[in-house]
Amino acid sequence: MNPTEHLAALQVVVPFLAAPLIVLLKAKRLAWAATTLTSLLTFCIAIALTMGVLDGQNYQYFMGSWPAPYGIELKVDAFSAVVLLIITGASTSALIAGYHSLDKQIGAKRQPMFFAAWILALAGLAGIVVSADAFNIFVFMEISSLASYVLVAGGPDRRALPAVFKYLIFGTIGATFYLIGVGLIYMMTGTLNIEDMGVRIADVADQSPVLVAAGFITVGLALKAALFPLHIWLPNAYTFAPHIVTVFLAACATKVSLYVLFRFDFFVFQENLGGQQLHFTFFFLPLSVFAILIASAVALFERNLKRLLAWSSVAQIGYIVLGASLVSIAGLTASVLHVFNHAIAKGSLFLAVACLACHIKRLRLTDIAGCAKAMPWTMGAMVLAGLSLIGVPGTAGFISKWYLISAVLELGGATGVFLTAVIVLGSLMAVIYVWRIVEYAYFKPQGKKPAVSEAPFGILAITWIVAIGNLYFGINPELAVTLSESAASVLMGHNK
Amino acid sequence: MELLGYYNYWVFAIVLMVGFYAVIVRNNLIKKLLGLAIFQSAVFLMYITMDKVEGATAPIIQEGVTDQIYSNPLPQVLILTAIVVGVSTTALGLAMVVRIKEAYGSIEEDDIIAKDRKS
Amino acid sequence: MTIIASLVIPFIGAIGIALAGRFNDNLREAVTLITAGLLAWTVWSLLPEILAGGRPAISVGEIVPGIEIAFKVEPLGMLFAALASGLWIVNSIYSIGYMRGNQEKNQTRFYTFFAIALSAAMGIAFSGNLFTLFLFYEVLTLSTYPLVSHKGDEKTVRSARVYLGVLITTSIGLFLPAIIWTYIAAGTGDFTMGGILAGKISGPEVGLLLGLFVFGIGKAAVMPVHRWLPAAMVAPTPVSALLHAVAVVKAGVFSITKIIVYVFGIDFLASAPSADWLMYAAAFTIIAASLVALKQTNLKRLLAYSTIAQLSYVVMATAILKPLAEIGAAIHMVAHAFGKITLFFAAGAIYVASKKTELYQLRGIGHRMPWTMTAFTIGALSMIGVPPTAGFVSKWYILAGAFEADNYVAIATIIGSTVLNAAYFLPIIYYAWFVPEKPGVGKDHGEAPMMAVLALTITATLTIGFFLFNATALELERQLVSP
Amino acid sequence: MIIIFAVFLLTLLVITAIAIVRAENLFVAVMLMAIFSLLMAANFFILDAADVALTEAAIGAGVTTVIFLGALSLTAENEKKVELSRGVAMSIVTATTLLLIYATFEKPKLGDPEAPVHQHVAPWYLSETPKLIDIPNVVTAVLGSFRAYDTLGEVFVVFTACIGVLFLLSAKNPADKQSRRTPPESIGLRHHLIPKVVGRLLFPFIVLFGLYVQFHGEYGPGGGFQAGAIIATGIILFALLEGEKTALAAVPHSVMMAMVAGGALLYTMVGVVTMFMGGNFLDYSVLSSNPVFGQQMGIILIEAGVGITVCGALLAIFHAFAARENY
Repeated sequence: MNPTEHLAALQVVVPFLAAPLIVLLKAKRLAWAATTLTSLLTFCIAIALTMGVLDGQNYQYFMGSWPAPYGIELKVDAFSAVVLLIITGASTSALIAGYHSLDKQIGAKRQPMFFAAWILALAGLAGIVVSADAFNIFVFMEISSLASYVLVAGGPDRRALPAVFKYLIFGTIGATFYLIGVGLIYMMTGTLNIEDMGVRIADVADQSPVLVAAGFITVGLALKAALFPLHIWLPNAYTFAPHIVTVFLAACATKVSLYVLFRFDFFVFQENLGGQQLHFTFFFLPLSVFAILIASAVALFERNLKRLLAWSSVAQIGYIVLGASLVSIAGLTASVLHVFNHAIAKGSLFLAVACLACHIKRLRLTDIAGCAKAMPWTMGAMVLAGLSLIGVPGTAGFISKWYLISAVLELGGATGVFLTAVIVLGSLMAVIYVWRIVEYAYFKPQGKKPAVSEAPFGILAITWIVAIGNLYFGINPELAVTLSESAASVLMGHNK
Repeated sequence: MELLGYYNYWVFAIVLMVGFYAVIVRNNLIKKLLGLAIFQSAVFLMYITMDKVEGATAPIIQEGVTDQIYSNPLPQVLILTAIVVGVSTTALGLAMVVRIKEAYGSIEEDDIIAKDRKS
Repeated sequence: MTIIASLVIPFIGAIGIALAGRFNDNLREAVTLITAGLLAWTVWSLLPEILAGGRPAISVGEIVPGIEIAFKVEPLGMLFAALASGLWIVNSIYSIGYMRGNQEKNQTRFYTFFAIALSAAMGIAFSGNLFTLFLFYEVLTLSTYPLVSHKGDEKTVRSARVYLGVLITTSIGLFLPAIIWTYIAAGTGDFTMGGILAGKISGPEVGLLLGLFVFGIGKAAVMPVHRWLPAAMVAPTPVSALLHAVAVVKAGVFSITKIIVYVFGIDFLASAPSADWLMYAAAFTIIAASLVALKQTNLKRLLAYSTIAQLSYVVMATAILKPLAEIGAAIHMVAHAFGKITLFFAAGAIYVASKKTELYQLRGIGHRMPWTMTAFTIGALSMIGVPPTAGFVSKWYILAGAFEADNYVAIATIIGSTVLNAAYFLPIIYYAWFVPEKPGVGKDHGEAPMMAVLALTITATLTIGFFLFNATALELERQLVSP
Repeated sequence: MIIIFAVFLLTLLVITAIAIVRAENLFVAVMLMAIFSLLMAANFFILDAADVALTEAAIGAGVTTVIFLGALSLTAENEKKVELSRGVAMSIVTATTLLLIYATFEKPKLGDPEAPVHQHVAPWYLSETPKLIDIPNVVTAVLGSFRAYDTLGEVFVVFTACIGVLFLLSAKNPADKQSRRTPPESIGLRHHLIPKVVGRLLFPFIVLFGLYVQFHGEYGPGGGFQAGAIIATGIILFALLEGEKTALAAVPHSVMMAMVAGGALLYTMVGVVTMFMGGNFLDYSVLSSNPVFGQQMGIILIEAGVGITVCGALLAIFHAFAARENY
């Protein structure tokens, strides 16, 4: 058993082995330690996979040694490597940073179950990214969704429950739409393997069931990815979830649905259905523009800090979809790059919020007034992450903005200029709402609030590591860029 | 016979939309979960309609019998999995409804929103 | 190698100052002065090599294929770097006197961010391509924000918000798209002699791209985007000196000149009809800013509007697109720096000594503060362009360039603005020296602190000195035009 | 004849669905839901899906109704009459229905052998199973071996749901302070003579039938999911009759958790063992020298894992709901 062969399978099997064991552990600290260890192990596997992908090795793994269309196949390419890195990285950093914050928010007796749900969410997300079988993706989507409902429902605030109920309803409808779409395609092509589907769909391409299937899959996955009109569940879910859960979910949960959407659209639909690019662009471009403008506008007037950042996540998803809807190599590179950079920026922002929450109970903007003097390190990390979100040069956000604007300008003509204006307007609004936070923290008087001291060292160290990650990937984004470029060529490669 | 060919799919479409309607319009959380369950069972019906082959029996191969044609086993496997997914989602949903009832004292969506807005 | 050194020295200095600040103030002051001296020495050591025509260049790292952080020293950059590093020493001396005199709080933060701003200025001066220029431009904006909002009270925060708002909006909103458009159109962003856009874009696009650049660089304060400069007057005087004379504004105008010379290319712009509007925009800014300066009562706001006018001198001179005018533009940067820094030091000294800021309070102040007011007079004369001062030299070259291009609009603007300058500076000098003080107006006060007066006299002598020994600067700028 | 019967069942299905949505009283709605599931099971049986019919009956009709009733007992009986904006919803729903019906015309007709579904992957399963795995029930073969990874995912869905319900319902009940309504030893049904006697008679046979379904999976319709559900419903019947305390004495909480975790672990370990013995994950042919025997052994093991987890999970969920009053 030489582990490097089984890497793709181990990525999912390791958390699956850990989950039942963690449930049986009684001591809460032991459960946390086991979860963090497993998460770290999956992070190492993800790194190994990325290294393999970087030097050209393509991972193909047949479950149960049954050949492709008959058994289930796992496939890891550049795009999946990027998303895997974010999922496992976000989970590991959130777990390491978050013991005290979680311990405060979740009762001791319930923690083993909470951490088991966490590991299952991680396994579900990794399972989706690794799998190349349409129905298998549905099953793992269900595992990750159910687990994230449990994580969000762990929130101490009573309002977490209606929020998570709405999240469940929307998530289940999204997953079932996806199931209907896969069923219709299976009905017309007879296979469930995505590669095989792409080949066999050519001769039934323009029949109505396939078009309806494309519609169902796109709407279902857009709903799970909280793309603009279908994002209603996201703000409340992220606001009332425990702080550390928001760090994990904000960094990667919605991006996995986008990953599946792009794989389906660019592998199965793009090349076969006549004019699918036009449908794809005409459907997603306006939605992403609305997402960027309206979500950022709402974020401007938001009073609660976490909901403000949740709305900014909806806007950033708009950027990712905007990049992809250009249906060009440059556009796709920009969108995959932004998937990576946004995960880092948003992850560090929510980590900084978790640091704030160690001492400040309610996270309204008025509550964090003047806290910069007492918590200089936390606010320093938040400013750094905020700059990366805006896209100030030297940070990771800038690189993806740079690629996005060049991709849009390459489009040329009136739409190019209009889209540049939209992107620029979006980042200007980002400047305003990040500066609102900074101004409240640095310049507003402390007032009669109780004295606040700096966050504990553990969570602070992790926040700073991720914040510096923002800088590192701003100055030397070579890893992220090569991965996204090969991902874009793979996605577009299928599309002549 | 020609009409029956599509009848299954029409029933699927109607039951799917009845479930969807219940989820959107109904105010009571348990009724929403019932709607969701109907919504999911409709999908099961669509998959299983696919596997029927004219004059075939269930895909269980007896030793002696050779000239028998069988229905398609694959959709049945998928639906076995999907049923359990449906049950799991419903169970989790109901647990949430119980907790909401204890926290808010009501399981009507408008009462919950009103209570939140007041606090 | 010295390029990297010139970038790193102020940065290490900043860290040194921050650490020294913990122990005691004198150590911190010493570290500041040493860093400033060291920086000036390294930058000036580059001068002979550049004069001999050398163009040392170094590429630090490739961010993304096609875009890298690269540095290249060319005459314009050399001049700006020398100016900035030289004036930093003088400014540090002055700040020590001012800060001590005014008992300002958290001075360590002030000096640290000051050093970081200087390292950003060096980065801009030596930048080899558009991307590096933009990178350090943003660092300069962010590092000067804490300086502008130094006091931290409500009024300062609001105007600091305007300062940052205008600068970040213009840089991300206009400057970044312009840079990316250039990268796409020309395939590269490196500054090369004769410009990289020749033949790549034509027709109205040239004017549009130029507009994006000029209004994108908010620091050059061309009329519509000038609002941040008066708003930044809430900062303490050494910061205003930094803003106006040493780094920030100079970086803006320097970037515009560099982009016009090295990205567009003088003859390409001359051949493009759609680029003429720049000359008229600059001319309008000069006249309008001078008129507004006329009716100002606060001394520092008056100096702010006069800076806006003087900056547009440089922009207009570059827009004349004649070799002599280019030299005039570069020289004017230096002349204005010396003149304006002297005026600011004087305004600061008056504030420290007597807390007077309004013009009508300055009646008869010449007799009480002779050193300060003589320096103020020299500075004012340099602004107007009277012969013994540096201002005359640069205006002479700009006028020569304008005549060579027989651009009557430019000539008329220069003459008109000289009259306006005289109109708002001479009354101050007259009141200061020749009108007796009204009894019992302010408490009687002597000269400003010794350190401040020392800095004043240095810059005043520099203003006159530049009039006499400007051969090296001229030689440097002649290379700018003829390769 | 079958066709008329099929059409009749399908129309009945539509009527029940509409009745559920319109029912005022939630108890009536849940009962109608049980009928809906049974009708669905009957339809599946007509469409030659024996396994799925059994699962739908056991899980759909049995367990879902029990959980719904458990939840109903903790929340409200009737639905508040409120008129929401029906116009918008109605239009969306009708539009989507028309879209779906439009899409049906190009679909292959019911039972059409040339449909693409029957051309590509299915014939391979039907022809290869006798050779490779040699068990009559092809569905269990596909479920257990060809797509075993799916079923592993499925086991973990049940596992997550069970943890989720326990996590949610283990939170302290805020309304707990005022009254402890039911007396400590809940005595199950009050007028209990006849159901108790009949129950005690029925209970052993239910469990026996469950075990039969568990191990008969390879030869006829059956398998882990159905068996787990049947045994769980048996024990739930016992709990309803004898009262929750005795049921917990019979199957204590720790045993339930051990069953849930143990089943999932068993399944994953089978896969990991195959990895160690040289095959890919979940490749049973390496389990023993004769690959066909290895496959059969593998399928039996994972079906046992599935059965244990599903039974443990459903029991844990039921007890979580049942225990909620006097928590």
